[in-house]
Amino acid sequence: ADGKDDGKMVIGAAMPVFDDKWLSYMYDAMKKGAKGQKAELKMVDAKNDSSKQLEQVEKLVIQGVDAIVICPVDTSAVKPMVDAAKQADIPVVVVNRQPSADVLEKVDAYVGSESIKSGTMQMEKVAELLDGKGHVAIMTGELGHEAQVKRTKGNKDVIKKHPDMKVVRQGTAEYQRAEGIQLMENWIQSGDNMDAIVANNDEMAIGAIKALKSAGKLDDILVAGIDGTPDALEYVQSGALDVTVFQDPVGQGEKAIVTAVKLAKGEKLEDKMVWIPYELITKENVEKYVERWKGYDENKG
Amino acid sequence: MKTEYLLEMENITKEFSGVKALNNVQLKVKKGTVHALMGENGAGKSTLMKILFGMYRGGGTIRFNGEELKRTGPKDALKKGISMIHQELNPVPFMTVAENIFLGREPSYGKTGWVNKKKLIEDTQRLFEILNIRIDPTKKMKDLSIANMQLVEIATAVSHHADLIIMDEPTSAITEKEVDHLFEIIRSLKKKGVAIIYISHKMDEVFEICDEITVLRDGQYIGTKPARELNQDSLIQMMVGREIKQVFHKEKAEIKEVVLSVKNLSREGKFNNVSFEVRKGEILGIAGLMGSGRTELIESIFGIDPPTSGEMYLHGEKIRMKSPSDAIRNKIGLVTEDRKLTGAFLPLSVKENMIMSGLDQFLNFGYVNGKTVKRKCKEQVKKLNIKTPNLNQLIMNLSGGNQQKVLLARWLLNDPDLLILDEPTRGVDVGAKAEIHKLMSELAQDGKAILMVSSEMPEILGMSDRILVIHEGSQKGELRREEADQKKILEVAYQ
Amino acid sequence: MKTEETIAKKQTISHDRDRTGWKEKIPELFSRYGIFLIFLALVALMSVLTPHFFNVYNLINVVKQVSFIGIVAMGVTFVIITKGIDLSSGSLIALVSVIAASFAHPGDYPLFVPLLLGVGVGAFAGLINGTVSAKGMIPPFIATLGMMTAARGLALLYSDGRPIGNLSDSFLFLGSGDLFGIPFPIIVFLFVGLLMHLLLSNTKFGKHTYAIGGNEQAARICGINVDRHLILVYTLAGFLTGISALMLTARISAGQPSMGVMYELDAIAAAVIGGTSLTGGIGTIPGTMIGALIIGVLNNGLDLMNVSSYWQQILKGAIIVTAVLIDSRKNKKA
Amino acid sequence: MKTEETIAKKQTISHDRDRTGWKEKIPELFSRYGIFLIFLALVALMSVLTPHFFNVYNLINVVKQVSFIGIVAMGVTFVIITKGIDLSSGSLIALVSVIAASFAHPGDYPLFVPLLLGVGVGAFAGLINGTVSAKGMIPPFIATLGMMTAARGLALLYSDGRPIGNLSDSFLFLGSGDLFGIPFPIIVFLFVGLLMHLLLSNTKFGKHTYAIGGNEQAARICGINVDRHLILVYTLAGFLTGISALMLTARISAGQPSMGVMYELDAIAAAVIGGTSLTGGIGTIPGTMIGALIIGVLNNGLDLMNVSSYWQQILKGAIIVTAVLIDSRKNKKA
Ligand SMILES: Nc1ncnc2c1ncn2[C@@H]1O[C@H](COP(=O)(O)OP(=O)(O)OP(=O)(O)O)[C@@H](O)[C@H]1O
Ligand SMILES: Nc1ncnc2c1ncn2[C@@H]1O[C@H](COP(=O)(O)OP(=O)(O)OP(=O)(O)O)[C@@H](O)[C@H]1O
Ligand SMILES: [Mg+2]
Ligand SMILES: [Mg+2]
Repeated sequence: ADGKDDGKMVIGAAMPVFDDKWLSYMYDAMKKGAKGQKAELKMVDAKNDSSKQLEQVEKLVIQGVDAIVICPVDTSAVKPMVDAAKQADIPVVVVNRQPSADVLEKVDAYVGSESIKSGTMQMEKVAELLDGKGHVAIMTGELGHEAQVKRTKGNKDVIKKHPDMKVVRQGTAEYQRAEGIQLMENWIQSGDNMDAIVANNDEMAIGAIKALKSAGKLDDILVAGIDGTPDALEYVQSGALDVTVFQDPVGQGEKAIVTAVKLAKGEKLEDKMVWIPYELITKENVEKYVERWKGYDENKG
Repeated sequence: MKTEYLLEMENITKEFSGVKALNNVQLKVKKGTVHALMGENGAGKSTLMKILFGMYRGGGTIRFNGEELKRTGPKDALKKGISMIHQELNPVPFMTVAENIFLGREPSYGKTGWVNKKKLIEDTQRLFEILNIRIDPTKKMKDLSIANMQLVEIATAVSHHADLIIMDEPTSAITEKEVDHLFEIIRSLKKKGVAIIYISHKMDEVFEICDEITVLRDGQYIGTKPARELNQDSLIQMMVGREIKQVFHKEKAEIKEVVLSVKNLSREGKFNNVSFEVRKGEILGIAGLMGSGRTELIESIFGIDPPTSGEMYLHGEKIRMKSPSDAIRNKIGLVTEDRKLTGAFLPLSVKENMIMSGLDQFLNFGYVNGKTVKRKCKEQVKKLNIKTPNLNQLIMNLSGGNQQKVLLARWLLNDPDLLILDEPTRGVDVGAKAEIHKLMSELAQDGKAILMVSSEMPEILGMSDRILVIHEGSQKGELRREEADQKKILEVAYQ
Repeated sequence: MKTEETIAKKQTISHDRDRTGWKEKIPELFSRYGIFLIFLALVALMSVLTPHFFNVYNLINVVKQVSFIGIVAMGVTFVIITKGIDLSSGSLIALVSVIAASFAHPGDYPLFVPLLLGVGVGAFAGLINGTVSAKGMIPPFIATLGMMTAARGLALLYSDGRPIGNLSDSFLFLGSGDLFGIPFPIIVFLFVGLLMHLLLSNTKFGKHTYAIGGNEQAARICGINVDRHLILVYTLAGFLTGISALMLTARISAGQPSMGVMYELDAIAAAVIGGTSLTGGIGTIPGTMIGALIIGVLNNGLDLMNVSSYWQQILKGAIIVTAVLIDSRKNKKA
Repeated sequence: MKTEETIAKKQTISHDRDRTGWKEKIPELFSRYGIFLIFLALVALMSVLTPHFFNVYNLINVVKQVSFIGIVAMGVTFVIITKGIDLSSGSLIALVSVIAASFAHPGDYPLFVPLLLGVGVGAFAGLINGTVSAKGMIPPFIATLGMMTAARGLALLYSDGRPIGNLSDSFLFLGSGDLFGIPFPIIVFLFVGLLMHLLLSNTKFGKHTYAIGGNEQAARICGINVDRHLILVYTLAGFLTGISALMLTARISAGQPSMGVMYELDAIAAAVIGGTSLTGGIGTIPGTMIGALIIGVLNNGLDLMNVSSYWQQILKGAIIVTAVLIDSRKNKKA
């Protein structure tokens, strides 16, 4: 690779989609991390398409990068990517979304947490707030996408443990705020009794909040999201959003790069699994996260 | 059951959503004869033929070659030995001539579906040889002139080796020379025992080639007679149910100052050095064979495709037409030769078709004033005797002649000083034709200048005050009304 | 491909309005207002199937939800009548959204700045669509497909992929305010609908739009400046998309580069369901509004009935096809 | 919209081909192979701009990546030549993918079961597309839009929204195996391309496809069973989409209900860039293959140059429009 000529490491980063606020912080952290490590970063956008991501990994392999960081569009499709890299003896770091055990065996490191945990943490907190009983409506992301599947499953796993809780409604708002508003409006019209809206991400949760607010029902209904985006934190502060789950994009991004550079240099890792756990955000601890984002944003500048 | 008739259609009925297009019509055609089917625009001729060819369903019985025709579609008709030249040209533009001719029955290697391209071309060449047609079979259909497209359609119909060939206005787009050629083909087919149903609005053709004539009027069967028992006047009488003169004789109009004068107008490869002038009250006819560049010439005058050199003067002032809107602003109107391609807005109503080139006169604070539109359009409908149930009728529902009148009305609404008419009566029936001619004459009397391109000799001779003869893009000469006849025009063209 | 036939079939209907009796008028009525009747049938069906559907709040709700796509679909109707297509609406919404939002922070600029910028950006993108397809002689499908890709990219670039929040209250009013209890988007929807209906059916501009779709060559000969008109039509479509984008941005109170994905298809579907013909020359604004409402009623009704998301998609696909099918069948018979 | 004019212009030009000399033949050559030349120019440009582009591994890589969309685009080419459109390809890929994957677990069924099921489901969906648009007289845009929505819903329903992994090695070979060092998808791409080219240009089926798109009425008059032919064409498109879906599933080693989003637009773009006209009657398979390659080279080159994703979209949109623009300009002049 041309990176080698000037002694610079080249790290390839195959990212699922650029158009996502949370991920964009992770990307920034990766970029910053790469600068700090004096490595060149080649970051590509798969636009949420597994096969496109595979193409891109193949391209990175052809370019002879020194290590590849993959944030999979879908973990079910990560195996051929890992195979492609391994054939060329390029170390692979998977970040953010945890692949299955057989693939984990082959990768050099995983940085992140267990996807399903965000769903369980979110729902456990909601269950706690509802005293273990009530009607839950789940607003899911774009159907068939990794996070949608895992988070929803996490939610349902928890609900199953509470005999007095049940899912009364489930519908997709495609991760979008506008669709979240629309879906919530329709749900409100249905007159169903709902105690909590549990959304696969914060954007939809904010959409639900907006619809609930205009219907004057916000006070009676719990709303939960995932991601802990700065926008969402404002809603937590104001008490509109009751629960969200924070996943540290900067931590994951930095760690991913550090790990990748280490591997590229041929160094040994202490532990293959680099855990960056989810953190629960409620009104009580929200300020801490607001500060954290502030820090991230300043770093970015 | 033996019968002297090859084809017997009886009690044929067809309704288009409540409107009877055909009512108990009959048609009987003998083997080896040419049978004319006559009637005004909208009489139901094409509809009757489309039923025979399986394109429409309709009530009644059809016996062909003594057996009842099942009428499942064109494929069946072709198989039974009926082929058809359609009134509308039906080219597949991006395919070759040969492919067009053998469409649906391409020679192939056995049942593989693999087209034998060599044989395809050879078969076409052989067909063209027999019919004495000179067109390159490998040319794309779109590159052919309209006349040649028509010839290809004729060849296609003949190539089916059918017992009965329907020819629905086969000569509307070709000149005398090609008509003669077609008649030769028809005569030799006749000798082989092939029967032909011939539809045309040109009387002389009908009397020249046909043995028997069946007349329809407003979807009704009027009668069938041997051609020799009829003459033009009696035939027209049958067709329209009243007496009209077939040829309208132009009234004299006062010819005044020059409206348009054209000097050395040229467009590369199309026409060169054309000079003429038209005056108020005058009808200037432009004669020439198909493809002589007449349409291109008037398109240049109208600003559709500006000339490469030469000058134009309108009322003595030099002008340049960069687009049709320039022409319209200068009070010029153009009725194009191809109604379907460049004239009518098929999905729109009669009213909308009429007002489209002169919308400004109907505007009222930017709004189209419905009342004015209605009033002025009604006037035109009355004046031109347009047969339409109402102004909201879609133009595609009208018969050809009436469509043509609507397009004429479109330009008359603009009250132009100069009206350019390209083949003004193509495909128009006798009655309507006479009406259009009368109208032209009246317009001239009103002081309009008229520039008329026509490939019909009688029309040129009957309507023009002066005749400009153009051949292969060059101006060959000019004849006064008095000195002109058919022979003279051809002489001038070929000199 | 089908049009001539379809037209031929439609034509025979509106025919002889004067002399037809009552018996003939019923199919005619059905044919003229077919899609409206289908819409009513759908409303009736939903009302029966779910008790929550037919009440004034929910109906207002449906109309509000439809407003956004409905306004876009009106512009698309003009475009389709000229025989064109516009695939860029969805991405354009995103682009307008982020640009307008970035100028709509409280206290930054007066309200008219983001508003003008929003519709301006929409109109400008439409202008490019129109120019490329009219002057460039490339099919509008490709021209607007290019815009679809490029505008999304620009939206992402401009916003760095992040939503732009913190919008002023006056701006937010566009999406969530109401006048006399009627949500503002509905008012805009109806107002723009009326305006566009008048424009399309009663002005020179509208007539020329039909003319170009009906027969472009004939339109040229009638002195219509076809290229310029097409450019204007696409610009209008962009402008209306801009309006819709502004209201959507206000509704979600953020400019988002990920907004509007696939909206173009919904807008086109609304127009076509409403009777606009993809082969040009045919279509009306009220038809399109009904088309949008049909989609809205479907979404709403299926949500109310708690149909699973998977089944919603399957049913939505099937019902839209069926509606258009019934509409065209009925024309065939009548 | 432009065609008639273009035809009118072309006719007066190519007219007297007989008497044209060599000088006139050069633009004609350019006009016939225009898009191929544009493709070569793009390859040259990329080779200059990035050193990683022009080497055998990367080129093989590009072709492999293009194979999937390329095969879909071939079916779409047939459809567009008949004046139709197919918006369902992307969703159909997802549907075939999950169904085939669920029968491709190791040791479950012999390999031919998922394969046959895959192409079968594709073909069947195509059959429905064709039947609805041919017999139902509704525009293919709407028929296939309905299928697009419905097939995605079915894919989600079938898989319960989850990816289906754990596929047998023999199945995986389809996507990642190679023969003599050439990746299997490339072989299928070239083979299917050859087959489809022969079918389109040399058989009755192909001729009738052109005829229907060029003049449906003429085709009917000539006794061609237009409805049946259209149904077959859409079925073929579905079948090819099925093949592509199988290979894609194997390539990413999972059946995914979220697969193939927007692929339909890429496939249509490939066909149109390659010279297929949306107004019917014109198009070739080699052209479409080049069109697909152009898109592939663009994606690959921009990635290699490390152009930011946002800029990639903007550039991609602009370049596609430009390519078609140059291609049509040149036709105009030639
Ligand atoms: N598809 C159709 N739908 C409705 N009405 C039709 C249709 N085709 C024909 N008609 C009507 O049926 C009548 C007969 O038309 P037809 O085309 O058979 O007349 P024609 O005798 O061939 O006239 P022309 O000499 O102008 O060709 C006309 O009134 C026409 O308007
Ligand atoms: N619509 C058309 N389709 C095909 N070829 C055309 C068309 N219009 C003109 N041409 C071609 O252009 C050439 C010049 O035709 P033009 O129409 O100017 O001649 P014309 O003397 O008006 O003959 P016509 O009586 O056929 O209109 C002809 O050779 C013809 O082949
Ligand atoms: Mg007729
Ligand atoms: Mg002419």
